[in-house]
Amino acid sequence: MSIDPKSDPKRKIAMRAAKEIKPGQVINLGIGIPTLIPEFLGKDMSLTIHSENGIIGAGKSSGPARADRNLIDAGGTYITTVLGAAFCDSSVSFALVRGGRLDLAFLGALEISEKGDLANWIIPGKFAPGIGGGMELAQKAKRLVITTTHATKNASAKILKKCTLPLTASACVDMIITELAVIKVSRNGLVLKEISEETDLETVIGLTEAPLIISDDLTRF
Amino acid sequence: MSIDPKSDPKRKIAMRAAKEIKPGQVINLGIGIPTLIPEFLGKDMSLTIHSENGIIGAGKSSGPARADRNLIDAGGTYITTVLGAAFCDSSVSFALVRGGRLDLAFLGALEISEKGDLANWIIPGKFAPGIGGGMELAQKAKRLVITTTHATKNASAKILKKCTLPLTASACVDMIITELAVIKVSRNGLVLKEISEETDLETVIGLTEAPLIISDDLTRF
Amino acid sequence: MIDKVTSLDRALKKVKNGQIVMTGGFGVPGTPFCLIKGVLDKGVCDLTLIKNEANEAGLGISLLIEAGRVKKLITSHLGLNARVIEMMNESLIDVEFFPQGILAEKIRAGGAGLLGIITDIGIDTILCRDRQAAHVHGRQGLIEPSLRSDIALIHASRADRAGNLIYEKSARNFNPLMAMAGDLVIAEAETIVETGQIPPDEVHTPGAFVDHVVLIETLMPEYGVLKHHVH
Amino acid sequence: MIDKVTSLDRALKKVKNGQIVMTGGFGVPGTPFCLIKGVLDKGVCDLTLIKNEANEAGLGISLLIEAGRVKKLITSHLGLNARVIEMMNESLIDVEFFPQGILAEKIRAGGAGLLGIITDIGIDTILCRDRQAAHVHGRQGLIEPSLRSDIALIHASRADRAGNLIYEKSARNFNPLMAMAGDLVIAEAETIVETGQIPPDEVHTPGAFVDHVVLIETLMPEYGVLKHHVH
Repeated sequence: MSIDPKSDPKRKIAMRAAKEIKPGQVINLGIGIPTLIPEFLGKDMSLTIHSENGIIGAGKSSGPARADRNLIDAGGTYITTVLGAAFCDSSVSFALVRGGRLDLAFLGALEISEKGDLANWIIPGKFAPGIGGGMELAQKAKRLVITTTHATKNASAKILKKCTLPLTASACVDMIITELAVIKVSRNGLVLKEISEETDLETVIGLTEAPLIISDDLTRF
Repeated sequence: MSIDPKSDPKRKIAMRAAKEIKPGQVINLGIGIPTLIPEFLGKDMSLTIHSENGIIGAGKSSGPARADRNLIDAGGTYITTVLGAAFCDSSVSFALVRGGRLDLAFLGALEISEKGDLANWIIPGKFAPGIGGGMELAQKAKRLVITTTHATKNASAKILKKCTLPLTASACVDMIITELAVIKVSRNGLVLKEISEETDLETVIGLTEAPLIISDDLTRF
Repeated sequence: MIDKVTSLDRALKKVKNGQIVMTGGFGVPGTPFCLIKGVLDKGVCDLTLIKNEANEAGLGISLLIEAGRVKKLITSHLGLNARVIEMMNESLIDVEFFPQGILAEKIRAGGAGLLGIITDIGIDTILCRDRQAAHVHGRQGLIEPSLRSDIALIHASRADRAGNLIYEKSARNFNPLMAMAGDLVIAEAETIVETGQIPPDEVHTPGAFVDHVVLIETLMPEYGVLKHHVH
Repeated sequence: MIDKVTSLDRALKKVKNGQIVMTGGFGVPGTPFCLIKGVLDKGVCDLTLIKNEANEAGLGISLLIEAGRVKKLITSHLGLNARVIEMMNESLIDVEFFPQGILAEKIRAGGAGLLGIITDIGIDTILCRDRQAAHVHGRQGLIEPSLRSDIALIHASRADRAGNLIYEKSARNFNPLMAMAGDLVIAEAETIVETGQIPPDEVHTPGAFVDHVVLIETLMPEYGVLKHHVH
């Protein structure tokens, strides 16, 4: 299956992001693009989905028939739970995150730096809805994958040498997945590992401010 | 009922201490003398007994027939619970104490100062079994009543101008109940409120190092 | 026998102008709508509210904020309430944000009688500007003072007369933490059972932390499913 | 489906000399005697143990201490174990005492990924001698660094295959706190049920915190009632 990044960039990203999940992991899916990921997971994948509001073992959306007034995810969507789920209070929910039990988190981004710094919570004077759970997820997930469109609507780069916005956390990003590229954050800088079938190197480099190290085994996705 | 303080000082103390408990209170009974207090409480007194090991609503000793391997109090005795009891972990158990929900605690003492300082956990080089829950009970119970024999076996005073042993907590004691006297800790010093039927003022003063203010309404108990 | 069940009016008797009020809930689940409506009807003002979010416009604590009764909101995220964000931007309300789990820990620390916690969350961000530093385990941390309140408003699924509470599913969230951190703790419950009917091992909040229990007479529509969140 | 149930041997495979090991239990209730016996049989030494007390002589972790396997014990009170007090007085073991609830909070803070807590407990005592001070809420407090361990040994009444745990009565105590604070968390359970058999609202420790679950094949006599404590 291949998804056209131009017509459906979000699903293109989610499909690729799904491949980062390993069986048995405890994961958190941020708001937005990450919520599309489950669609691309194998049916039998054993997995624990954490939701910040005290759910360990979240399942799919409920749909209208099964919506339970007491069961939403952190984004507000009515969901279900899987067998073996547990409910907990908000302090235990984040103890799991900060205590090092969250294997993998997916978050969106406004800016990412070549050092793996992330800015996604505030544009001073313009956008300041609060902090939420993102800062803790970014700083403490054992692995953090950013799912984001490669550039802004005005084709400005989001992947920068240095973030200009206030940080969510520094040096926290492990991988960036966009509709155009899969980029690994390494000690030496950003390594371009994959580019999408529907783009070319020049386009990706042109939409990226930070220097990219082109991987020896660059592949298409 | 009157108990002879010479033949049974501990029960004399416990009987008097029981009168300090008001209906509806949340209380903690330390090890030793305080465990004798329930014997002297009215049967219908509604009361919540807290035990440090995570019991809110402890009941009487179980006796051999009802002993439950999973149900002991903080002193190790097999106990029962009352209707409406709740079990909790050790952090919640002490949250109740430090958070200000414990109305009344009874503890023993090695030394008490005229300012209400308490020393009861260590005799350096001789007796150092640990701290346990006593420090938190002493410092944080809304009201702290000390139940202790008035003097040591060698007739040395325990109620001193100043404690010589390392403190459990400073200025924490509200009342001292011994087999001979009931003493209130006030800003002006120790006020002798009651003396036992079987003693006299001179004896009490002789066995007390700290100065005692004799209450205008001194009574017998 | 201890009986903490009372009427809404009597439970809210000590709620006064200028108080700090904590409110459970994460979105609709766990929000004590009846108690919030009671506070609104009482007409108290100058409140400082502590809640994970501000519900959504026209719902829950947003009603108190929109009515101008709240001078300050201590919260984590207002993404679903554009009206309160607007009021914040127009300086009609003072808003203080904390990372969600740190807000939970600050409240829990208040409930546990601690002065504060030390965390490395936010260490490389603008959050460290107005926070005291502390050096622990050879690492730099930030001091987060504990939070307590005059009043805590709690929503429970089930209560007994002794005040023991059980929460349901994702309605637990901040409720058990706030139920320890209020000087006066008022819980509303969908069901009240006789003391002894809740197994002691299943209690989420022991009754000793709770001052008043109020029965929710009828489950108002705001407790129901929000259609725009059904996907 | 996730299945964390394994044998005692495999569960203890990563337990090694020199590690820090937390052990649940307050007296007999909640002490994981099977796991402790497993550690004893493995012959590991130079351990640092963290437990509320040291059980009683000849029982539980006292066996490890008496066998000379423990270099340091972090605990609250040893009043019921004269033998370990004697070993402490003879400098055969290093013992560090904390107030009981502060020990609980330090472990909980470790589990919650905090660097530490700030408390006023012990402020006017010899405890403040070797503690960092902090000024919070206009008051003087002491910094208590958080505690974590390489291994946490947990006793549960019931577990499912996903590692969700339920404790019984006063056997809960330190177990849920330590189950969050170990890098490797090993739980023994009296009963193991299929995943889905424990209602999600009744779980005490979510399975995501637990690495291995071991069935207690037979409830050894040490799990039983101690006759000298029956009054």
